[in-house]
Amino acid sequence: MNIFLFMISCILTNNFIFSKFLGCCPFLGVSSKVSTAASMGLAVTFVMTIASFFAYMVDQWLLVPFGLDYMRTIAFILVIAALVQFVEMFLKKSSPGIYSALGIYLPLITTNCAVLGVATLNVTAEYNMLYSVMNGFFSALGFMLAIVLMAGVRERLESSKIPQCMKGFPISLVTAGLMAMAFMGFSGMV
Amino acid sequence: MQEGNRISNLKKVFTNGILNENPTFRLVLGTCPTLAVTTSAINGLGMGLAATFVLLCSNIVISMLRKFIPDKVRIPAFIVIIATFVTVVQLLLQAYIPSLYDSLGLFIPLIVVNCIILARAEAFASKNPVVASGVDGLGMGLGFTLALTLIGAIRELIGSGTIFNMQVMGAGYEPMLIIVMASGGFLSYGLLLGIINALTNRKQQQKEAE
Amino acid sequence: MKVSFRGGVHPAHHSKRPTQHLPVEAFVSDTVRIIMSMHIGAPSTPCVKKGDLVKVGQVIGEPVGALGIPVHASVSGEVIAVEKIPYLGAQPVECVTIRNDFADTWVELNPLGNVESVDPALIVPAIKNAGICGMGGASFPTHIKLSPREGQQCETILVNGAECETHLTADHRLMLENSDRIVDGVRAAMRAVNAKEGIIAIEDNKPDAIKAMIKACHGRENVRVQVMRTKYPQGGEKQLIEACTGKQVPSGKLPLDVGVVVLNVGTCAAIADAVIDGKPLIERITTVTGGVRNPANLLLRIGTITEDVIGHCGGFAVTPGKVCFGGAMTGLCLPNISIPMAKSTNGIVVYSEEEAASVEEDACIRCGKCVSVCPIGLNPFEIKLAADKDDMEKAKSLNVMDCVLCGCCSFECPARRWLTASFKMAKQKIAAQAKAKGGK
Amino acid sequence: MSLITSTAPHIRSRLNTQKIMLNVIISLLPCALAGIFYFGYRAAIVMAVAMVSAVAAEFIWQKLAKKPVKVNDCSAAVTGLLLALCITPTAPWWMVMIGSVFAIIIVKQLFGGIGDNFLNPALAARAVLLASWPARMTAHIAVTTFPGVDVVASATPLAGGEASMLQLLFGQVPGAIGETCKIAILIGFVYLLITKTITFEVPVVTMLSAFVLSWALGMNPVTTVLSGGLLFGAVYMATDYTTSPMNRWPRVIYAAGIGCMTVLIRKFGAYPEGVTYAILLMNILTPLLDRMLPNRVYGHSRKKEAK
Repeated sequence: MNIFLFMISCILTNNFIFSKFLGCCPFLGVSSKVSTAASMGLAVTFVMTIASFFAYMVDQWLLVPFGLDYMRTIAFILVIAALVQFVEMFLKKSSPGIYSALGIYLPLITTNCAVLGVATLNVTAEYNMLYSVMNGFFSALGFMLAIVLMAGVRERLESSKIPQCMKGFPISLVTAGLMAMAFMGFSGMV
Repeated sequence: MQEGNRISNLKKVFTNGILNENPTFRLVLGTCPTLAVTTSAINGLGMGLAATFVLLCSNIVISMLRKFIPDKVRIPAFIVIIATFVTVVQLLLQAYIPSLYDSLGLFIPLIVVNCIILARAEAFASKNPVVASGVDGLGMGLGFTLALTLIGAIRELIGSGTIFNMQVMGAGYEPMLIIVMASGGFLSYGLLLGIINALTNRKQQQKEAE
Repeated sequence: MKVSFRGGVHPAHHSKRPTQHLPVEAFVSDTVRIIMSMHIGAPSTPCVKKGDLVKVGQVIGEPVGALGIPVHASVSGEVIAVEKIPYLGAQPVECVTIRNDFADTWVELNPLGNVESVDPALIVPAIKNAGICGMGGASFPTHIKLSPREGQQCETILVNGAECETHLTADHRLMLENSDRIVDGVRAAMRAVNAKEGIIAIEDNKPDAIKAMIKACHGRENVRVQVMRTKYPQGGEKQLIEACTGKQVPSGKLPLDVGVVVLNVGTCAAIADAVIDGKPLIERITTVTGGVRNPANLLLRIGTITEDVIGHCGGFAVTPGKVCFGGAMTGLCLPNISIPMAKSTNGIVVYSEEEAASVEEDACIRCGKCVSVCPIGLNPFEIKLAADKDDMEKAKSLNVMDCVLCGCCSFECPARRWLTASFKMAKQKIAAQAKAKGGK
Repeated sequence: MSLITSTAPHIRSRLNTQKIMLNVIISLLPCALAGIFYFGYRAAIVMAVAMVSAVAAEFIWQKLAKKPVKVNDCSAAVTGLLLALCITPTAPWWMVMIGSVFAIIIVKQLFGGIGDNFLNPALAARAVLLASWPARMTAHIAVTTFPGVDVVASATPLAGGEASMLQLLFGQVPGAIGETCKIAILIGFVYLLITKTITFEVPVVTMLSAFVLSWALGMNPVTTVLSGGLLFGAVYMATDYTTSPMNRWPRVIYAAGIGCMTVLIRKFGAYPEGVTYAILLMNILTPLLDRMLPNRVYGHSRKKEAK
């Protein structure tokens, strides 16, 4: 598949949030402000790209050769947890600037299903190393796009006269639903 | 007397998960599977039961091991325990209900990162005895299952005209397809949440009025 | 070429001016109440007492503080009261009431002579002694405007003849009837600060005034007329500078920081009177219009009571709902008609009860009209949301302090929201907070 | 004598919310009449059902939510009419009704009512109908000047049907009720401009960008701008106050985005008609655009603004 089309597919057409429901918890939880949403998006992009790479390596060089495919879920979640820890420590030492911006989001990412999701998807789709990493990166960009757009809309909703029973999660979900509907416009593009 | 107290306490723990702290409608946890698999009642039920199984087992095991797990590595340890049971569920479903396994797809391994399970491990099982933890897991799991089945049934009814694959709407019914699409998942979950909030708010107001 | 600024509104259906063609007539009432705080800055101290006989032009209030200017008796006669009276603000103000003896005896005046030959150093003190403050509405002491601080150099004297407000024709009539005096005043101001040019800016809906002023400028050094498009608030200080010079006054700075001093045409005429004849500011032209029987442009002695003015104009033609000093966009509402007019009162406008009926605020429809008309480039709807929530930090970060309270957003808002009113409140609140902080 | 005191200004412009909405309805009359002329009584029924159910939904919601009932601001009627005009004349009554109710309740009132919705209600409703009943929504009828013609599935020019330039201009092509007759839309546009209800930027930039991009992509630019709902969307949907940016540059970007996205969706996407989604997507982007490119404030330097 053409790389450009692959990118469009990951970011827009098969957006992680709007068509695959991966990463909905942070999408709903960390999207009340554009700035924090963007930081979260960056942190996720960072981890998802690296996780795709390591998960691929673990799968190809460890699980498959030893016939441990059924251990995939356990192996991947461990890889991700270790990775997040490592990234956190690494950032703390090497670039405190980035760490202070992204630090608080990193622990949340371990349980972000988008990361485990993309690692598992890469295996099921039988992507090679390049496509695995690209899938991780572009899908994360799609996640970031979604969460930043959502934050933009939610900042605006702050001053709206939303009925009491819809405040919080309900209206966020309806907003996401309407956004997903608009994203249907991209269907068939790839 | 004490025995009775214990049982009523357990009852409270059990119903707590189904009603007051329903993970889907009250705590809004585990949104990803909720949105993704509720395109039909049967999928919702299957997902809910799978999660219940994992929740029950992991709660029991974590509660048993709670004195032995060092505090520093407790989260990774919890995750490994959960992931083990998820793998068990995965293999069981693959072997015995392949159709459900296919339709739930990616979201079975993702039970690992379902916030409900980790949240219960951290908030309840790691602090309570085995029986209570088991009951809590069962209650939470059933609450999750009920919610998923309910959403699934509603979406299936509107979006396909059926419930549990049985034709409910008349033959002339033209299903509203968007409800079983991605966007419809968000919309129906959001609207249901809103309706439930409105109902509980009203109940509370009535209580306060009394 | 006609110049303009961005944003602004055309209150066209309200700007019919019935007094446009009426020549100025003088009206002197039998009592005047002269308040001591007609200018921005500390109120002057009354230096006469009850029973004193005063002449026209006699100082009755001594200046206080750096921004202080003296106040003069506008009629001759007996002082019948020196007291505090309620005025437009929250605090009562000191007021000297004089019963007119209609003898019009003047104090001895100190003319400096021709504006082109007078010693420039004498001009600013003469302006101060004449008690001149901005006559367009803001009432900032003029001698301060014409005293550049260290590092400031006034390049341009910009004369505001825009008269963009609704209803008012006082400046228009002044430009027609006293054009030479205005130019004299401009020259005096230019010489006082060594400015290179004088620009008299007039909106293009007053072609006769433009013609008269061009004629008056003929043969005068470096003074020209600049025609501007008719649009409100063309006469706002910041907008006028932007339109005529292309410069913007930086936020929180004064026009002098970009080398400009803006003077109203009325102020210029007063400067000319002060320099040429040595006459203090004791009278001004005021447009009386709206719901009165005979609208007019009146030459009024400072301190004339509103009730007398309205009586002179034939009384109310409608059941009065509001009586305001100034035009419809920025005018101040009078609590009652016993309030006397001041140096900056350019108009007295009467609104009927129907016109004054308060409008109900609707939900904002985010039409963006407030944004597109705001001459400052603010987002009024957003500031309003912040102000309604009493979030002053947010309002401040949205630059509410740059708001000039021109009223364009409120005028244009289809949901009839009270935008300007809430900005005024917000500005006062923030200023008070800053003051409280500074005081600690 | 007691006088009223209030803060200036003491006068207000004549245009209020209700008048603006009425202006929009008046400007839609040529389109509506053209629709009835070409598609017969069905078009009139669709419009009536849409407007009545939209107003009723708003009324009932405001009653139930114990809010002041403000249906007389006509905004619900506008939404209903816009929805009717952008769907096919063969739409069954229940579908039109669901669309109107969705637009008013879910897209508008749940977010707080007039001024608080972030998506264009009529377009969102159209997208819902299109996703739910795609066959119904694309069942177009051949144009007729006689009322009461049978339903004939017929391709719109975008879906491969043939049409001459004049037919496109006058709307003698199958399509949505109000979208086909470009002349009628232009008349409405001029009316909206004269009454200062909208400004010209958004429609003009939208059409221009669509023209340029389709040309660059080797499509027929004239057909592109004249076919489908692009013109209708650019004039009536993209200019919706609430869901379009307020600041000058964001408006231009927003409009250009709509034009380009429409062409891209038409060329590469699954839908023959991309305007609906293009506008909805740009609606979503609107808050961010306004936030990222604020107007320059008088007396503030550009540098500070960038902060």
